[in-house]
Amino acid sequence: MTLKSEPFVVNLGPQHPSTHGVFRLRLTLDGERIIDADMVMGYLHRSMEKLAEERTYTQNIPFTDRTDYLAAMTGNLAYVMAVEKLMGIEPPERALWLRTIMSELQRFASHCMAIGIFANDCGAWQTPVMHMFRDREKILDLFEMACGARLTLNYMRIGGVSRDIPPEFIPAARKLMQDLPRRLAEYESLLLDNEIIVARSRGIGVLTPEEAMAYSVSGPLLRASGVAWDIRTADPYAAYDKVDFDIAVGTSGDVYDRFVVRLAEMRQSLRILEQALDMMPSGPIHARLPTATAQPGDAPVAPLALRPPVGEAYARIESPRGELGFYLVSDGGPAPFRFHIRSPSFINLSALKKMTVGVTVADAIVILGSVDIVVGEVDR
Amino acid sequence: MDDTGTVIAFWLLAVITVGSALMIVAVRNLIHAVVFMMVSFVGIAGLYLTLSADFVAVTQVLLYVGAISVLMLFAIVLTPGGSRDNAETFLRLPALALTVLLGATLAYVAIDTDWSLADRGGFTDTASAIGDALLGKYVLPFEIASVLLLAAMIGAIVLVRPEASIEEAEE
Amino acid sequence: MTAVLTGLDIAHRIEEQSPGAVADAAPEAATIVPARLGDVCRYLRDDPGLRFEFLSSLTAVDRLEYFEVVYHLESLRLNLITVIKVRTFDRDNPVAPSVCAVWPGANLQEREAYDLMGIYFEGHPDLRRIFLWEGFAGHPLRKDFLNLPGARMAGLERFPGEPGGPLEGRG
Amino acid sequence: MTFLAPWYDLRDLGNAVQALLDRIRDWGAPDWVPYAVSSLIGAVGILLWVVLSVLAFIWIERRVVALMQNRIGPNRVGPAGLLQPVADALKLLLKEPITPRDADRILFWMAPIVIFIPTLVIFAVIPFGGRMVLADLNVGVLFLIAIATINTPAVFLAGWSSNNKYALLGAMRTIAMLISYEVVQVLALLAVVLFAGSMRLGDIVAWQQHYNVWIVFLQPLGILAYIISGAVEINRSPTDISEAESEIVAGYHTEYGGIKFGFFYQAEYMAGFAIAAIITTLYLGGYTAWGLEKWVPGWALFLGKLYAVFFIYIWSRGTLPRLRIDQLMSFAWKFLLPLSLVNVALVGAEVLVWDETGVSANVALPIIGAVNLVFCLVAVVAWARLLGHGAGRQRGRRALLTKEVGVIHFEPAEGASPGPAGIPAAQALRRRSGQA
Repeated sequence: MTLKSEPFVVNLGPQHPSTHGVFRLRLTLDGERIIDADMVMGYLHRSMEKLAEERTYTQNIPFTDRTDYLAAMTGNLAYVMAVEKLMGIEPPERALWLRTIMSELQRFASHCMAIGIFANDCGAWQTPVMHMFRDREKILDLFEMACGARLTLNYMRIGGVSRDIPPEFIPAARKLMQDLPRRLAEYESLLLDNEIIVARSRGIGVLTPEEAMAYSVSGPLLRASGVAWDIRTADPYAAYDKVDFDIAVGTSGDVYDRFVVRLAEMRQSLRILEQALDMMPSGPIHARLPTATAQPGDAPVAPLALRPPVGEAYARIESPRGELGFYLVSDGGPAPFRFHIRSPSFINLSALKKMTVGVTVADAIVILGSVDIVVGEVDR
Repeated sequence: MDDTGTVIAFWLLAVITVGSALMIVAVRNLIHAVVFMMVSFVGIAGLYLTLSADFVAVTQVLLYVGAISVLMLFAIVLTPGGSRDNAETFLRLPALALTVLLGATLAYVAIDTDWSLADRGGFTDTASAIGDALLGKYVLPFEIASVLLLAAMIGAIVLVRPEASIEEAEE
Repeated sequence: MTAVLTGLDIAHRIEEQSPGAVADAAPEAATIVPARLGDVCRYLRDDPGLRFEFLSSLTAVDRLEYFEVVYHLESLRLNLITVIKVRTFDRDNPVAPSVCAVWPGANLQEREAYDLMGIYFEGHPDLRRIFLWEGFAGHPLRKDFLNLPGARMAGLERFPGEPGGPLEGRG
Repeated sequence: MTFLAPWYDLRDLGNAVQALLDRIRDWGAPDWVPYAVSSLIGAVGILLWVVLSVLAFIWIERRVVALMQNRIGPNRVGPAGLLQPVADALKLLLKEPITPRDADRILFWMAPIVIFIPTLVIFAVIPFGGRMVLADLNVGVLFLIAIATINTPAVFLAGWSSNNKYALLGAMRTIAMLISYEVVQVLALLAVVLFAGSMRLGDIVAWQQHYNVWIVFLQPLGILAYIISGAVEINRSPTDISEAESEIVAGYHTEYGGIKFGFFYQAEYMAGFAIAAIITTLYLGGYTAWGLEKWVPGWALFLGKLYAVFFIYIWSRGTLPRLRIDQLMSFAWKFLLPLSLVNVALVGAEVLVWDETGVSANVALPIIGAVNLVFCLVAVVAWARLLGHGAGRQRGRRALLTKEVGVIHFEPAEGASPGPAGIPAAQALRRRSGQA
């Protein structure tokens, strides 16, 4: 004789404290144990891919801020790289370095959020989040200095960046580089060695490397499963081939390792930033773009817009959440014929069901926190 | 029943206890029935207090309100399938007969007994007296009861263990 | 540095392994015959010289005359990247084979393509709409979704939920 | 007993009340009048104190936690935000009382009250000062436990009557937890009762005063167990799983708003004060402090200790993450319960030996204290090791750093088991459902 209780469906979300936005997880529970998990999304679907088909290539850059709004820089970067690939534009050296610096600052800021919110999901009542916000805030200050915005940055441009950094940027960044390693050490000792966090996250949501690859999981999740894969090293873009850094890899593929990998990546980001601040050359920040001319018979949309040649391009970068790719198809017109975002948040969720079935509700929340989704990017 | 306060308290508690006991069988919702049962238990605890049995009263609240009714709530919520109602049953008539019989017996006993009042004395500390009695004079029944409860507990655990782990244990 | 296997390279390899599987080869991608997609994908995944275990991106493109499903494959172990495509010409009822059995990560992406582009993936375990609700009229990423100024094809007259549109009042 | 202290001797507010009662008696009022008046004064006094303390501590907690979190905390309403709790209370009072359509209306309304009353009643037996106790029952300790158990069905009623799944989950969690930790609580208190030889709280404080020792020094394990189970009872992190915000929104009071929520909120703080008051009385010498009570009002000492104990809970809330329910349950049943049982047996033996040999307290108590301290340390460490929580094993890992792309470094963590860890039945269940 076994005790069997009635299955019990619980909706986590769309309005729920820890679904990181308007994501909904429909769990079928047997007691506290999850026997089925179904993801319901689309609450933040803005049909960006359709909208982008009606706008010029340059007008589409702000959309990429609003997918992963916690890492707008990397969103911008992946998109402009795709357009550059389509058109064969080489940005100047200084622009590449600026892109590297901004991407790494963004990665640090985004991981701050990821780790803080993850600790919150573990039940730490706001304290880690507030501490992480302190550092993120400093980085946002740097962004504000560079481009005037803090969240939706719209900084990258096709062929370069929108503007050069002001002279006070480098000293401010250097000062921050001096503070952050100490903070990181503090976070590592407070969070990674925390008995309760270890108990809550170790051995939970394990993905083997084979599973991780099969489920197309990327970014810190893939690396936590032990696959040393980082597009910055594997397929260097911007100025990553000129800096020295390591890929942080976990060994057991559990929630705890994802957390460990993110913290280690923050250290590597600091390493890259220090080198980049030293090595940044002077020079132009924007490549000359081919002059566009209006074609007779076109719709009256931005006559001087860029018109990439017919073709298609896929550019991918390592965003804080994983492989962020833009697939653009051009028919030679001023707007993309097809604009597809390979968003890591969305695709990382593929493995969520695999990870959550069989664990308890509390674990599911922690696992969802470790995937680190941004609903703007999931739903696009 | 010497002073008016106690008399008032007695009647109040008696009404509460008996009234909620009636409601237990009257209400349709099982959870409500358990709630009334808790009220009834608290009433009984109050009755004990009027009898200067403070230890028993507190234990009544602790065990019956805090533990047994919670157990019943648990059982009701965890039982799948079965309707949660205090439904009608075909045993109504036999139950009625049995109740009448029981009531008659109790009434007979109550009327027949020679209720001589014992000398009440002052309000004494009953806890230590009960403790002495349980671990002194009545230690054997006390221990037998503990063994019985232990056996019941182990039996319950064995019953709800999934078969797989029993098979493993046997292997 | 990632080695890019162009469509011609990969078409050559596939043709060696399973002749007749490649419908068309262009520098950017090799187009596979839909019926052979499962075999080809399994070969690409399992071949020790390719090991495309990672389906980076799956999406669909409305090329006006036909629909194209685009698969970006990565080999993490060997650091390779390639693109294959499948075409389907039926505008009313486009069907493509599902690759969920080969790469479980295709599950959500195929649902997305089904939702927004209306391509039915045969063999998908759970093909439902993902971002839009069940019952939404049309598939918005198709070029004929709405008759907008400058649109490339004739489509719906109004938005699905608008007065006069399909699904009036349900949007 | 003779009460020679004048009414203005504020070291014990009981003096003033006594003077008033004497005056009433002198006027020739019947016996029940002073009785009723003293009860009224006590009840109103306790209620006032509790409400004011809760209001104050809402502000203190928010400011303290804000300090821990690099924030300022409430600072807009009134000087330094002091009136924030008042504003919040007013807001709760003025909000529309919403009852969910499918809720069980009567129970839904009853639950906040049923939760509120027992927590308030607990203060009746707490001695705030030598004669500042509303009802010094001779089964005081048992009364505390009995009243605290009423919480359990009340929480269940709140969760069940809301007809909300989060609420029901929260209620089930609460019950499972409260039942488990009540056992630990009882055992911890039992050890104290064994020392003092009485269940009357006044006697226990008097015992500590007489021997000039706080029971905390004799019972380090007891206070540890009690503080932890107290945290469970009042839903403070790391044991706040019954209203785990990130999991089940607000647990059993998810559906409550307005003043009904206010009742829960207030009751939660009051329960916190009650736990702190019990710890203060039983372990920290209550209103005494090694003779200091002659100079400082006893009730001030008591409140000072109470607030200090309550601060521990504020502190833990600001710093600790939450445990999972099965971890908490196994902590209660596998860790605290065996240790508490052994602890009770040890204390029993000590008291018996002390009684039999008749050694003077000056010799016996230091020995007992030392033995129990050593036992506490050894038992906690050894038992934790035995259960597999060694010092080295739980140390955090660090990431591996590499430059080679595409290489796989994977070694599953030892003892990795998703889900309810270490419960064989649960593992077997998982295996079975995996086969099915």
